[in-house]
Amino acid sequence: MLDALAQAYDLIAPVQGNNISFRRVESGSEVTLDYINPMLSAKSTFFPQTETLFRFSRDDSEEFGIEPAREPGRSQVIFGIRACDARSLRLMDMVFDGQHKDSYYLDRRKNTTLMGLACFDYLETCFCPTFGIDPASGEDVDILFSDVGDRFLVEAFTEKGTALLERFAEFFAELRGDEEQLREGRKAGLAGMKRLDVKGIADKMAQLYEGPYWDDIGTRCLGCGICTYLCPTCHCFDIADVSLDEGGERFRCWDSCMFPEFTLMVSGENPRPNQKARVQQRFFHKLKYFHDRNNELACVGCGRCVRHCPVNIDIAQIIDDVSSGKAGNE
Amino acid sequence: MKATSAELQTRVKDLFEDGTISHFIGYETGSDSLRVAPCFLEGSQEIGRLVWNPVCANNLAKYLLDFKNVPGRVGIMVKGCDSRSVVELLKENQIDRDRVFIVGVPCSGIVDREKLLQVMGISPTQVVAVQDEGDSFLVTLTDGEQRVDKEKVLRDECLVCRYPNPPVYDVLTGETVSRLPWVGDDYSMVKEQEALSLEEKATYWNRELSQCIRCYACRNICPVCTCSECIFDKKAPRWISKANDLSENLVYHLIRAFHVAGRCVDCGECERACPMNIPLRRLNKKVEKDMLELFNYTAGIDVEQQPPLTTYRVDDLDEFM
Amino acid sequence: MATPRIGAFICHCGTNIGGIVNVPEVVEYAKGLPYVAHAEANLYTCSEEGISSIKRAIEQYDLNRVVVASCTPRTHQPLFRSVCADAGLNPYLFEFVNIREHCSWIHREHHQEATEKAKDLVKMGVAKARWLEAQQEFESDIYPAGMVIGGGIAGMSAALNLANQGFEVHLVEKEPGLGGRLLRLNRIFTIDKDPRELVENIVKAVGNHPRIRVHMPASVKAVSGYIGNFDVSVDEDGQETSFKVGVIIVATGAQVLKPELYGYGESANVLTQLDLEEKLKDGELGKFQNVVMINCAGARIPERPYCSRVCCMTAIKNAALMKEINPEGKVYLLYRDLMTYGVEFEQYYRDAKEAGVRFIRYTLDALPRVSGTESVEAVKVYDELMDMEIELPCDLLVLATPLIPNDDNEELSRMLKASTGDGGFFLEAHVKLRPVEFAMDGVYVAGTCRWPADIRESIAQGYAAASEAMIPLRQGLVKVEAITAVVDPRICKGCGTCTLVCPFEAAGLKECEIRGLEGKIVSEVNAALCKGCGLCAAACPNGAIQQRGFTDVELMSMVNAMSGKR
Amino acid sequence: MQKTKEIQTEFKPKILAFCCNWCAYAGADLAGVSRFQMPTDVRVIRVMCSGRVPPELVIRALANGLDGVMVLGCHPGDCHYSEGNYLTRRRAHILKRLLTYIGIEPERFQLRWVSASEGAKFSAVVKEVTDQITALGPNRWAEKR
Repeated sequence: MLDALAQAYDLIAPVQGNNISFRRVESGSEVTLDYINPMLSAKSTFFPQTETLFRFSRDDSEEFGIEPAREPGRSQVIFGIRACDARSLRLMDMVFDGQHKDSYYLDRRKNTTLMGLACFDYLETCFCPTFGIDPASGEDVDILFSDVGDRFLVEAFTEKGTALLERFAEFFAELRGDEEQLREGRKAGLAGMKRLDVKGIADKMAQLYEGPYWDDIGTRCLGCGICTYLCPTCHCFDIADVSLDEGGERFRCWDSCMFPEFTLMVSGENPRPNQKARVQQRFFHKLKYFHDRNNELACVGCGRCVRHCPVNIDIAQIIDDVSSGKAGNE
Repeated sequence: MKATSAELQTRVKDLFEDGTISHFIGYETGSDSLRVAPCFLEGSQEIGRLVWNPVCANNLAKYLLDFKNVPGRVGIMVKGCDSRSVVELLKENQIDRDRVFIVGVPCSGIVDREKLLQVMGISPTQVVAVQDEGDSFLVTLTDGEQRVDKEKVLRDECLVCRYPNPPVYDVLTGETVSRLPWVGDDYSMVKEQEALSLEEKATYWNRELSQCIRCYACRNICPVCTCSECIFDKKAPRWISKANDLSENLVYHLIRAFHVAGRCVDCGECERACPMNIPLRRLNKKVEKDMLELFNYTAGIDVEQQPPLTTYRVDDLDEFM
Repeated sequence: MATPRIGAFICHCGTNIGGIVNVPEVVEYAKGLPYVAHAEANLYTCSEEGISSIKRAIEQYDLNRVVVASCTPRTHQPLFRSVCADAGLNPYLFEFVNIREHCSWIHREHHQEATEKAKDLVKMGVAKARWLEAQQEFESDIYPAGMVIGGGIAGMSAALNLANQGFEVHLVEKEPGLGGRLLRLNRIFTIDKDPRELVENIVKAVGNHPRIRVHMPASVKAVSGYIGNFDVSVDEDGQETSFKVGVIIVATGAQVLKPELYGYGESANVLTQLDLEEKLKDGELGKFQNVVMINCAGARIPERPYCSRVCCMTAIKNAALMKEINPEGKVYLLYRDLMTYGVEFEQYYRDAKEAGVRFIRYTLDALPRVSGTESVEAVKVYDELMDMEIELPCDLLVLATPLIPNDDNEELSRMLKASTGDGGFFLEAHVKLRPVEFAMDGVYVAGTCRWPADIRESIAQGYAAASEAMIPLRQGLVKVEAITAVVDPRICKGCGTCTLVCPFEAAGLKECEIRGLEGKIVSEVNAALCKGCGLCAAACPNGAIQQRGFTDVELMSMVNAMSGKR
Repeated sequence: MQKTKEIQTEFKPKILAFCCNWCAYAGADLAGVSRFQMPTDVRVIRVMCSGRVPPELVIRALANGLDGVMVLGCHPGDCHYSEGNYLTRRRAHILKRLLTYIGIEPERFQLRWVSASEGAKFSAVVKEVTDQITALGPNRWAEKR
């Protein structure tokens, strides 16, 4: 089926490289299913790390000719996306589909069908239930595949999904009826998954703006971009030009609030002068500012930042400290 | 007898109490038993947080820069490799020897988290503790104990570590370690790379470096990357485009490798930090090897030794006619 | 920084450039380049007309950068810089592009390609010019005194010359007396005079000179500072004295090689030419029936490849003398090649032949061989002309051995940052253009410490060095081209790399005094010591130290321009 | 395909040469004065000493797509600043090996000694290096985007 998909669409699926991450594949054979969650989220499918916005040309009279650099929106399918990453897209929509419409992101979003893969197992760093995500559910996808042992239970949740299933009907067999309970059975594997208390955390954060809690974290943080670049909900970008004699292009690329230059001004002034200020900003954005604006927390509990932070800064731990009030008492 | 957390705690407690140090940089248990987090103490009250065990991977040396201006002396615990990066920091006047108090811990190898989980086929949550038992680790699990050969689960750089004992320290906790039994040819990896054809080399690095997401973790965690403003962050001149493509990634990694040339002590932190598992040591070790072969220089041994690229010999090799 | 308004002046240089490069095309191209406010062609940009045209354009188009594309900065940069200055533009806002030596002259058959290359070069020059900054030249006073190291003939000549021009001179001689090696000689060649006549007058003149202070026996212990302001301390007969000078002349001389050849040092009848002269001078030498002299003993061989220049004449002089002492005796002079350049030298050689000295040529692949029990009794040599080995009876063997550098040259070289060349002789800044100066400003060289020289040359070099040294002393003030290094203390991390690579100890770590950075340890450059090589700028890990006129931005903008990036 | 074909037929490399003011640049001037004819593919940037050229800039130049970078300095022992070219030589050893190690043809970066009196050698070096790099073809680094 994946082969057929790869024919009809741009198929993006988990591939084993140095680590497992979502990539464009030509055939099903490239795809691996041996993962709990890929290293890189599917975010870059919609919001590439580097994306040309438009190209410009220059003739001797220094006149600019501008041409948009939008590749024809061929429809694509993401296979194997997990519930957390799927949810993260909903959060990203709030940014790119807010009062400013980002056509680059939205076109891809429109042209993409999400084929989810239900989780029946989890990593020690997973805590998506914290945000009301059911890892085995298809809430935020068009189609959900659930591995119920000897077969997949495949469900469509949107018209897009239904349409696609119909188009590839040949690959699917009738239900035998026991799939539901098989799935329920497998869900047992999810028992004991971390579920943190985030009730009213935004307000609790507000109390923590000042205070020593962030000091150690700030010192510990190296200011690298791992957390932000791996985070499926981080969406900051920078815009720059490539200028050549004959013309050039304007591109945007991921940026990170962990980097000093992120807020560096031409004057040399930097409103977030130290790593503490930057680290604090990141958690306030996720657990307060984003919530203030969108009434959602900008985290889906995928645990990537926890797993890969080289100095073990652990957002789950922080949420816990904040909720339990531990953070305040320091 | 290997140093234990308990020993370390008493030692550091004394240092606080006899007023030797005002701060201490060490490790505390992290999110699970296979992780530690850097921990900063300002007194002996929370001494209990300190741990020393075979998962203490982080090179803490760089944190000394954050404590440059605190009143009093800063204590820090260093393994062999960490201590070597302290030597480099001293060489470049980044820290003041009299303002730091170095607690050396001889180290006979650090656990590679992923290797251990792989080899034992377990999840981190099952691990209670890891103990150093000479050539093997004793892993205490929620359901019993298991022994595992170090050679199978050590971090790569530990497998070729020639400096298990800190070259500089004020006190040593635990007995010095004699030559590590498993240490083989430091440069086998490099030689194998050198043996490839130019085409193969290009293919190899293009594949690896095209995966770089330029999170700069390798730079930021590097104990010898001490520039207050890195050239990659400069606006004028722009040494590197913010656009992430193979071409720019090559520039980044080449310049990075060159900047740590003769300074890298192979603590392996860059590789540990890299989320994309790019074999950065393969680059660093190449430069290290050339420095040794061309200029007979090894970094991080002797504070008095002049960095190889700041000096010369009239009779240096000359292949440029 | 005001928005750059660059003027580009493309020179035809008659047909030198215009005959190959399509200059009008280059001008048109230049007009399209970023920040170029004006571009024009000149028949000769360096002519009166071209120069006034530049001045006019600066005025008319309100230019704040000037790029001239013509010949080489090595000859014309000073001119165009002063043109800018005259027009009220800081001379360092000028950039030179070489489209003659580096383009039209070397691509005569390829007009189109040469034109394209000229465009590239102009584009690169313009790209750099956009970043140029106004610079102030560093000026420092000159302390009106000099030190001469070495009281030999060269040193004394230099000292007298300086003193007679009215400057205080400290003359440092390591022996207890002045005069140097000259006093050990018997006679001076070609004029056949006793050197003492010559030397004693000079020594007297030096000794009695009110402005010359002689330190001896003394040796220089330490030198710090830079041109115009050297602080010197010398150990004078066990005590330390220190003084200040503005210039330093090195005239420490050389020594004669004592070879381990032809039984020298083993048999009593083997001498060097210098030994011979001393014996002759002291009249300790009897008559000899058979004297053999061997030239190039230990010279012009792989480990000592140079010609010592004075030995041939010395040998001829002494050969003739031996013949004179004992006309019946035989004198053989074995040589490889004879250095008897010039009129009177050649005549001197002929006279010796007339007098009956036998000259026999030998070659490096068939060196003479000595034989004998206690002393050397015979010398075997292969005679090219007779194509056979002949044996010469010998009761005195004299070796002409080369002058070799003094053992303390290296130490002195470190102290003065004055380079030494192959074999340890001192090395001047430029073999032709600056023959008696070191690259290190304010330090000069004369006499045999530089290279084997005879008395006449040594005296001439002494005078030359003195008059070179006089230039800054007279000006009373020295200017340093503003291409020196400068540190940005904001981003300097005080790692000291620059201090390690600087050959002139111009960079040093200091506590910063700038507001906001007080107490931060950063590098600081002493512009007077900085020679503007830029080593520090290349070695600095994060560009905290930059070389004026060759900054990272300027160099990279040229590289980018060449790559078609803007 | 079309592209590569046209490259094979009419590839003219772009080669950058950093020349030290005292030796190599003077040597280049002399070559000009002596009218030694040479390929047109080299562009010279004047620096005061070969030791001023940061390896970073060589890397940048190659990444920009220049087909070759030369650093030309005084012969060892002749440095106007007495030590500069010795430091350059050490850096060059490391850089050249590093570039080769990641698969970049070593010929693309060259350090050569040219004295002020070696106009003939300058043109010989220009010819030689131009030939070598023309033979290599275009610098593929530029295409890695």
